[in-house]
Amino acid sequence: MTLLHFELLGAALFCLGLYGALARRSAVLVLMSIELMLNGVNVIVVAFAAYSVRDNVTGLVIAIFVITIAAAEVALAMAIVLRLFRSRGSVNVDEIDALRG
Amino acid sequence: MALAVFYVLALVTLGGAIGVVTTRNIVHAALFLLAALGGVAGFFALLYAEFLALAQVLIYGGAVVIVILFALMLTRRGELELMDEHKRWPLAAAVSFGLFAVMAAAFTIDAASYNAEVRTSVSLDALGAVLFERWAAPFEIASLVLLVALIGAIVIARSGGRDEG
Amino acid sequence: MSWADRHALEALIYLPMLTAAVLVLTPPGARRTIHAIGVGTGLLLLIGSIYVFWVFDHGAGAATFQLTRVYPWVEQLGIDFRLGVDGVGALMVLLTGIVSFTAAIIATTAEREPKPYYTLLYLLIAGVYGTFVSIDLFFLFFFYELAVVPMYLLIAVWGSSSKFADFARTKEYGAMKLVLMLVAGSVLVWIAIIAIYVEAGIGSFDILALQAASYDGAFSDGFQRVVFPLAMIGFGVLAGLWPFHTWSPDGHVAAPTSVSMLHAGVLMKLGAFGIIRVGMTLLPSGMEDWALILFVLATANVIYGAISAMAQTDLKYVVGYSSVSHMGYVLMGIATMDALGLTGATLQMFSHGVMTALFFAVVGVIYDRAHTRDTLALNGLASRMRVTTALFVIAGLTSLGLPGLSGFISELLVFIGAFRTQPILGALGVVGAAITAVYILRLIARVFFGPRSRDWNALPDISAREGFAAGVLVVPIVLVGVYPQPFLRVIDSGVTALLRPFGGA
Amino acid sequence: MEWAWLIPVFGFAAFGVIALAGNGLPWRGRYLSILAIAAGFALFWFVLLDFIERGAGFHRFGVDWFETGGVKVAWGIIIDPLTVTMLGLVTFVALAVQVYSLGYMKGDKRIGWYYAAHSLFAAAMLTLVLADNLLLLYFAWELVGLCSYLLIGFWHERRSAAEAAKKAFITTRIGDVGLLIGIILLVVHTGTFDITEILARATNPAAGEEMSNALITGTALLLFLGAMGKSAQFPLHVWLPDAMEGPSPVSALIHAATMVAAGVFLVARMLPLFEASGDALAVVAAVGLITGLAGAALALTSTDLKRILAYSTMSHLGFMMLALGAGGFTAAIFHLVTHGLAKAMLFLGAGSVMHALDDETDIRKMGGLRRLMPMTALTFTIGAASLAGLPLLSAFWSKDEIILAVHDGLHPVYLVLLLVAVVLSALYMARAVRLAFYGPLNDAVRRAHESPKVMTLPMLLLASLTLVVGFLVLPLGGGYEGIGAFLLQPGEKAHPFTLNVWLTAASVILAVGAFAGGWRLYDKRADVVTSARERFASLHRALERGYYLDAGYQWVIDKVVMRAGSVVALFDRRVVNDRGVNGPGEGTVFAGRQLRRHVTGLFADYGVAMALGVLAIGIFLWVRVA
Repeated sequence: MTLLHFELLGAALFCLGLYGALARRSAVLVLMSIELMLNGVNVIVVAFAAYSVRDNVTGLVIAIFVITIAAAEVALAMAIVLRLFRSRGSVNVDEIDALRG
Repeated sequence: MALAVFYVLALVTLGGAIGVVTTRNIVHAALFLLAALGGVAGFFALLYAEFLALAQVLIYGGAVVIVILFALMLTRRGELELMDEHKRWPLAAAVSFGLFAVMAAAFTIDAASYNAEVRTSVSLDALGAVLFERWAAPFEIASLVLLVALIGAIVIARSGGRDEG
Repeated sequence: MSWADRHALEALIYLPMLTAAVLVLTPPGARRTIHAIGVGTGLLLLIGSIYVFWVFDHGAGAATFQLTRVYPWVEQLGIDFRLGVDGVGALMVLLTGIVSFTAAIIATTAEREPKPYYTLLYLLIAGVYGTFVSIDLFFLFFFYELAVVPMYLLIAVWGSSSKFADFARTKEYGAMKLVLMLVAGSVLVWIAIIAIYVEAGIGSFDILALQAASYDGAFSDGFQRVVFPLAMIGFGVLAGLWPFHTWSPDGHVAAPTSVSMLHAGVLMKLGAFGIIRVGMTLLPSGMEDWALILFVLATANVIYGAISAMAQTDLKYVVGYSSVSHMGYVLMGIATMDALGLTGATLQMFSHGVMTALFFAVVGVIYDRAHTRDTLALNGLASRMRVTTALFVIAGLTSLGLPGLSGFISELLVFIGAFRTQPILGALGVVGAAITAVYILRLIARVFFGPRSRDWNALPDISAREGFAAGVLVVPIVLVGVYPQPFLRVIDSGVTALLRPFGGA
Repeated sequence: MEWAWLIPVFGFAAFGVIALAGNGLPWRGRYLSILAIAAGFALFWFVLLDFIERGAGFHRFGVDWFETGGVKVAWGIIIDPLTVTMLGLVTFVALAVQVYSLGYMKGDKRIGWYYAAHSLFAAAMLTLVLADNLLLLYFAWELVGLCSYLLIGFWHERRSAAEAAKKAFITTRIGDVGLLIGIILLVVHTGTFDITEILARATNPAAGEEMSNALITGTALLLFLGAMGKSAQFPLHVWLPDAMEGPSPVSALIHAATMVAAGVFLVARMLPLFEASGDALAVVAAVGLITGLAGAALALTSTDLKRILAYSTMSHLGFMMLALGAGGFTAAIFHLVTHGLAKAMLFLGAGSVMHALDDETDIRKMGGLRRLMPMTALTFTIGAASLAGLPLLSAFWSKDEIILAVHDGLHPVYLVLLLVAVVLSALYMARAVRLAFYGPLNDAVRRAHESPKVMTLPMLLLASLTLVVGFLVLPLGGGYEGIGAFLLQPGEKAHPFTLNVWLTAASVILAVGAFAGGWRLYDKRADVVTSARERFASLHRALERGYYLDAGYQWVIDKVVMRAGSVVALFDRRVVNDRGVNGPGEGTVFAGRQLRRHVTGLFADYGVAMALGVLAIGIFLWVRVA
């Protein structure tokens, strides 16, 4: 079980998350996909920490921080989704284009 | 033996991820997410990052998925909404796959150069020491961020009523 | 160099700026004081300009650039506030003085809120003086821009729209087009200046140093062949060079009287002056390569301007197009690169400047009284507005090159120069003069002579103040026409210096 | 003689004072102007005497005017036989006309301006005659054109006067373009404006500076183009008949004696240049002949008294050009003088007729004025007879000289056509005099009365001169061997007065016969005239309307020139302006609008864009690394 496995897995997770974020119509699902992407990154980072020769702590610390920030992010995102739902009646991503040029 | 565990966990995680991304039913998506996050926690364990595995399960499994579920319930109208991809999903798929291919290629090309077999673990007190010495400042800031996010979430969610009109 | 000599040129720049500043402070209500300041400064500028022209030593031995003054500004880049004036410059300073003074007088009669009007006007004049006297490329461009920008406000706010059967020209359109095209032109000039500065590599913007560098081959022929058209077209836009001239009729028509006097009278000469100062002095071989094309375009200017003037029904449009046509002579004179041609071009700049100022002044007077510039409606004004008619006829005769008035001498010299280099194009130029005669005389016969329709019965003649301003303009026209020697001596010293790189033809 | 340049200065000064002082002067400047021209005339006599006493020849005086770019220009005067003769003619006629105008223009409120323009004209004409360099000559040439513009358009309230003035100035201006180009070409090749040097350079050039024949012919023809414009030669003659819109004294001075003679004067002054080129002279002669015939024919059909005189002027100018073409310098200039005097007097006569009949000029309405205006009738008849070529009158001698010159210099066909012209001119003169002054008294003119003394006196003076001047041809002793010896081209040998009996006899018979025939024809046999008119109806109408030339020019102006003007103006507005200038403007706005469309606001699109960006960077780095 080499570093490569973890890297590939992390990348796979990240790309699946990306696809989810780009393709799904519901804002909530987009958020979930973002969570997946973050976890993908975490896997790679922790893998590097584990397999690294010199410094195998920093990776972990970064992972911790990623998790904390992810948690905060979900909280905020959900609040926004709620507001969106209340004012628009739906959370379909396609309808949210107030910033159209 | 570890490899076998790795593959099982990989199966679980990727299956969950694919589930989140493709399922029609949102609640299933939430459960798939739970599975995927659980898989990731397993990986942390494999990499001897026990504290992280625990944190992962605790925070993601416990808090995040629950919040998502609440949001799902609040934003649903009657029956489960059937959400399918919007019309330009093939482009997204192509882009994601392309990105994956590039990343995979990048990793595999020079995998040999630093592909070590040995995994070293980090004792908890070592991790704690590092966390509170070198990384003390970011740690405090992280806590601040959490606080702000908390207050922000409340303000946004609560004030919905007032400026509705 | 007496005190006055040292500070003459600076005064010509600082004074208008000072006036602008003072005017900003004066309360808007005090119309009389504003008019007094306006005309007073105009007078001072005129005296200053005459002094500069008078004290300019045109003797054989005199230096090319006189009354020079240097204030180091940005050493690292080699930009310093360097003033100096040569034969051509001195004459242009005189022209600016005369036209500014008369424009200031005319401005008193017509404008709504005089305060901002005069402030912008004097900014414009400061820019013009700056360009004629600064011999530092950077400052030349700086003042060149300063002279263009106030035009927008002056035209857009105080201008006058004109409505025609098949097209309308609002003043905003005129103003916007004028300033946009001039700024576009100055972009080209800016590229040329930077190219010259970098290529010379002597790290200074001083024209004399650059000229020395260009003598001993700092600029390769290839470089000059590429950069010269930039300067030619860039300055050509302001000089009304043929394909880029469309802003001139629209802009002048939309502009209020005193602004179009200043603009057509002086600003268009800035363009031609620029071609001489940047093009000929610094890029001689580029000039030689492009001279024929400039010549052809200039001839197009003359013929094209004259013919389209013939078809105009609006009085100011006719004058606008005639300016395009006369600037054609200036450009043709420059393109001949011949001693006589160049002298003729410089004299034509002066004579056309004064003449167009007179033209616009008189047209302004008519517009003030008859509130229309449509030549089909106006007729038989001579019987009521006797002095105005006389002034218009004088301006008209100068434009068609009647001997005894300034137009003839300058056009003659340009033609002689032209015949020495390109006889066919020269002949076309003379034909252009004939066409000018046709449209001017048709205009005079229809608008001034002939029976008067009822509604022009109550037209008051020109007022004393406007009459005085027009009189001041007539003096140089007749003086240059009858005895041009003092003017020619000054120009000659400038021209011989300019033509040295071309083997002093 | 050195002070000869003072003569024009009087005129310029008078103009300056009257124009500036305006109505402040006593009698509004009339007498000041007359004083100026009288002084000029007096000075002429001094110059003449000094000229004769110093030996008729060639004298030059000059002062520098301006010098630039290697070309020196000076104000200088030439005193030679040609100048002196012209000085005399111009000053005398101008004086006579200005005195006459006192009566004619009495009561006109802008008389001050009239006299100002008059003195300016006289001064300009005198400068033209005296000028020693082409630039000063062109200077005066244009000024003369300007004065004719101002004086023709004197009553500018009248639309016809304004148009006539404009037409005159533009037509002469077109001729002047040729003159200017000619002068410039000469200057470019010889480096100086000075006439004598140019002529020397043209006739016997120094080694290096031969002027190519093409150049000489070219410049000569260009100068002739200018002369054609000013002297109303065919086809640039259209402005002369319309110039009658101006007051009659103006026509007398400008369109009879002086201005129109400027063209002939120019050709005479530059004759060596023309002779050097050979075929240029042929052109001059040809144009002269055509104009002579055309003018005479037009005069025959015209009914307006002043237009008849105008066409007759055109015809006689043609004869002068013909004489010059034949190399008869003396004949041409002598005819110029005699014609000038006679024609001025005829115009003054026409003026007094108009004055009496308050501007009636149609000769069909006149008749038998002899009884009511004896003085005018007498002088008019003398003038008409002289120009018709009746023997012993002045124009007869000069016409005889011209016939002689043409006989020697040109192909016989010119001589025959010239004699035809002589017949025609006799005919129309007889017609004019007979219909206007003799025969039964036409009741329409019953109210006519003789003009005041101040008008008839100058006419009498001119009439007496037309009688006397003719005899100058003969050697009258006292060192004076006839006009041939006095009026010489610089450098030409005097040729004594010769009389070719046959030619003179032939011309006398023709002239007298035609005159008498014409007289009788228009007297009783009115029917013959009307029948002749029907038979040649189309020819008649053509003649009446000046060979449709006038209409032709107008058509060209309206259709071609104006159309070109509007097309160019339209092109300028549509293409250069809307496309060239607004084009880029609108283009940028359009481009801006296109660019905005990609900002969809949808999160997904941005995500894709970001991903693509990362992808591209990845590939790029990968390619560079690999």
